[in-house]
Amino acid sequence: MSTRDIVHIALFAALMAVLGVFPPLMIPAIGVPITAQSMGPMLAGGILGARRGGLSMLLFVLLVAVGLPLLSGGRGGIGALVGPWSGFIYGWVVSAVVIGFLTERFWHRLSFVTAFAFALVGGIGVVYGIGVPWFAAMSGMDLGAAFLASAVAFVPGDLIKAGMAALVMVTVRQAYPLITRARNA
Amino acid sequence: MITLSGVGVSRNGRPVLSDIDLRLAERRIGVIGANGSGKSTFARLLNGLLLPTTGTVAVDGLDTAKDGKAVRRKVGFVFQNPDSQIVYPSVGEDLAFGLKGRGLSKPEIAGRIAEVLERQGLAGSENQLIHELSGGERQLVALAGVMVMQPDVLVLDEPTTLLDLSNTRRIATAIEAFDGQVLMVTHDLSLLAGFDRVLVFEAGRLHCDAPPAEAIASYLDLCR
Amino acid sequence: MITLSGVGVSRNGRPVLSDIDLRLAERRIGVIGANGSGKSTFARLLNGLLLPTTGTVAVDGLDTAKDGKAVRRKVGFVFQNPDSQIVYPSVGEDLAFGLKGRGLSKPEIAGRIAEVLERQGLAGSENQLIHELSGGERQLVALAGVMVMQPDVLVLDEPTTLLDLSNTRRIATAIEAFDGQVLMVTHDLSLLAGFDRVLVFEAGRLHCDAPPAEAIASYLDLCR
Amino acid sequence: MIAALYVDRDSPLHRLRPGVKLLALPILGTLLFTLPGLVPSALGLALVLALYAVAKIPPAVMLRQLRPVAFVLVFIFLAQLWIAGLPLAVLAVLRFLALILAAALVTLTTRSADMIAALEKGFSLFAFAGVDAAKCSLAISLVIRFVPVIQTVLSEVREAQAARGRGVSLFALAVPVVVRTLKLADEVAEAIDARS
Ligand SMILES: Nc1ncnc2c1ncn2[C@@H]1O[C@H](COP(=O)(O)OP(=O)(O)OP(=O)(O)O)[C@@H](O)[C@H]1O
Ligand SMILES: Nc1ncnc2c1ncn2[C@@H]1O[C@H](COP(=O)(O)OP(=O)(O)OP(=O)(O)O)[C@@H](O)[C@H]1O
Ligand SMILES: O=C(O)CCCC[C@@H]1SC[C@@H]2NC(=O)N[C@@H]21
Ligand SMILES: [Mg+2]
Ligand SMILES: [Mg+2]
Repeated sequence: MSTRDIVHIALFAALMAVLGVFPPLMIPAIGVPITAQSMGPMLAGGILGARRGGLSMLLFVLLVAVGLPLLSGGRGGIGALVGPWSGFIYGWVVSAVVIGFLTERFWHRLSFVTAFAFALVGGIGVVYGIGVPWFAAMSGMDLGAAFLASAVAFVPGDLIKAGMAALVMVTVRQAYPLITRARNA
Repeated sequence: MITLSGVGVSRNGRPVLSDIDLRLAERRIGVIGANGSGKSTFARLLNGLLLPTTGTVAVDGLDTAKDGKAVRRKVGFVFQNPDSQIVYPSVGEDLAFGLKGRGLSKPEIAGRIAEVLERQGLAGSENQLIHELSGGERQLVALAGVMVMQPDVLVLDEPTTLLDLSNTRRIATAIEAFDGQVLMVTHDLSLLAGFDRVLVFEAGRLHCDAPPAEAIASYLDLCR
Repeated sequence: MITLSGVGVSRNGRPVLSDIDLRLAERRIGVIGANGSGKSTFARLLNGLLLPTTGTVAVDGLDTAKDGKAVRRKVGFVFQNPDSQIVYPSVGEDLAFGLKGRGLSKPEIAGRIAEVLERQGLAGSENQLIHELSGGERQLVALAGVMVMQPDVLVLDEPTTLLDLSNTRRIATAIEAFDGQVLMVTHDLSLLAGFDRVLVFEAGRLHCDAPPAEAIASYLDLCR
Repeated sequence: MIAALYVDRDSPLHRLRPGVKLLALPILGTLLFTLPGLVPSALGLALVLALYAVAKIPPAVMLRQLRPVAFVLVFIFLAQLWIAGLPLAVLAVLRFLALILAAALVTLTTRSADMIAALEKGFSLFAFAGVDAAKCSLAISLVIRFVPVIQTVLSEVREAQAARGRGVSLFALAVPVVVRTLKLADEVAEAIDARS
């Protein structure tokens, strides 16, 4: 891995921390915030690609684990990583990999529509696919009910975030492309 | 005409600008001073990007604290780093960004853009990708993005630091050709030749307010 | 002594530097030229950050393409924007960054850092957080981070563009006090007073290579 | 900039090596979630509460750790009560209380810097798998360095957008912030190579 890769990975982990500063909207009934941070993995995957994108989210999770209050609302520490909804956070890592993989794969045909689709698959499909079963397993609750609860609470916001991330992905692809350059290098 | 009365600005409880009373009516006004003396803070006051902690700032009688939106239409702002200002990957799209909020028709927008690019020696570069431009050309695009909004006043915060001599001259020429009032913050004293008035800031206060030669002398004195 | 023989650099298939043959032995060498003329490309060649597409670059006989690591030990590099050079969040950690790779003991590292900070008027600022420093101080830290490695040659790419007059002088003084060879890219022609030799680049070629007065005259000529 | 969650006290728990605490945690978690019946979980929670006392963490700080999950715990309790009855509902809540409090205790009693040092040691154990510990620790420092840099860029860009006379849109903010910081990152990468 080149120095440049390391720096990019650190940059997007830091970007996650900055996204955490935007005030989260706590949903009192279930105790998970609607947060700008769920856009981070979409951007990381869509701009850096699978490997660097995934590692940047992993680095972010590690920094939360060592006790830096980088989750929205100034939360952090291991306690924040073993809660009933913490599966979402691990979902971020995997979703950056998935979005990155898809973006690299279809780099030359990337358009708003495909980018949006990738952001949905990774940012909603994968994230919920990990976060919700985690919740069901830890709480002993019914999987379907857990899905329904999080869908109602988060999907509207996540649709908007995916749209925004897709716009940024295709614009940055033109304005400062990283994925092809990395390949040619 | 821009007026500042009893203006002070505090940031994090620390005063960064104090006791500024000014009437700015000259066509070309320069702003100089040491790093951290308050130049950028002063410039940001002029179009309501920053509101004074005490006192009032008014542009043609409009208070920046009350009529922010109207003031920003009158006062265009150009930053040091063009990359903070540019949103879209191509020149044409980027210049259209500000105009779209103004309810102009498509041909009107295209016409205005073509005209501004022409004037800046960038004619026909609408489809050019900005990341392929040199630093100097990017700065010209950033300036064009502000010019295209046809402001009455142009405020520039160190717009030439990344540029070589001839690009600096291009910017200087573009600014010279601008009809309205210009306020420019700069460390490049040679840009102030031909200016009507120069303000020297020092530790958050107006240290000197005079024609260029005198003001520059007083600044050089400070640096000793 | 730095030698370039038959050096050319292409980027994306386009030549950005061609036919450079030089022997650089003077203590103070300036590099000037238009935006995009190839100055930064040239500077990056000197410590192997960039390898020539054709020809060879050698520092004291070491080929940058073969002995990159040894060359980088000899040649320190200071960038325009201190934020792109400072790696660690605090002054002390950042200055220790390069030294750690050198197998020095902790007290040796601390000693060297204290000494360099002292010399640059930043004594005792080891625990200072970088983001709380002013731009001028940050540039001094960036320079200190290179000086602490005790290079034989110092290459600087427009190190004073963000600075006011007195900070520019602080940097200039720090550079003057440096024992070894200095190569500085700059748009600020006044920094070249007292230099031994100035290279003027134009469109990827060496346009002029002369003492400051003559070189500057030729550059000003180009800009007309 | 980044305030730590660490609570500075002089206690055996604070002095314990971070690696030990980090290893104890998954063991406790596994025991909690595998041992059947109320008694082990109740004992587990009692043990964790005792450790808070040993670590001299004030009860108010301890309760603050539970605030983000308080509602969801009530929710889980009610749901379990409905589905599985009182004993299982109590069990689920006990397990969570014990696990989350224990995990928070590790964070409360360990400096981030020590944790990072332990982490870096951990990385070097994986050298055989191609993990470069030096690069990992460089990445960690860079994150901490970049946070204020991105914040500065963000506020500059926000101003520039406001000055261009359009309402602030997230898109107009995000693109220049990403492009500017990517450029900066590329320069940082070059500088690191030049300095090392
Ligand atoms: N967002 C902010 N929060 C707190 N303090 C600030 C902020 N912006 C500027 N300052 C402080 O206000 C003072 C004046 O800053 P300003 O940017 O106006 O200086 P300047 O004259 O433009 O300097 P330079 O030549 O370096 O651009 C400085 O001491 C600076 O640290
Ligand atoms: N990474 C790159 N990829 C492709 N082309 C590049 C790259 N870096 C520089 N160039 C091109 O090489 C040429 C020389 O660039 P260089 O940065 O050396 O100019 P410069 O003299 O330092 O200009 P400035 O005064 O603006 O810093 C330019 O035309 C530039 O577009
Ligand atoms: O901060 C945390 O503790 C984790 C929050 C997880 C939030 C999830 S991510 C997907 C979904 N969309 C949101 O806006 N919030 C949730
Ligand atoms: Mg300023
Ligand atoms: Mg350059």
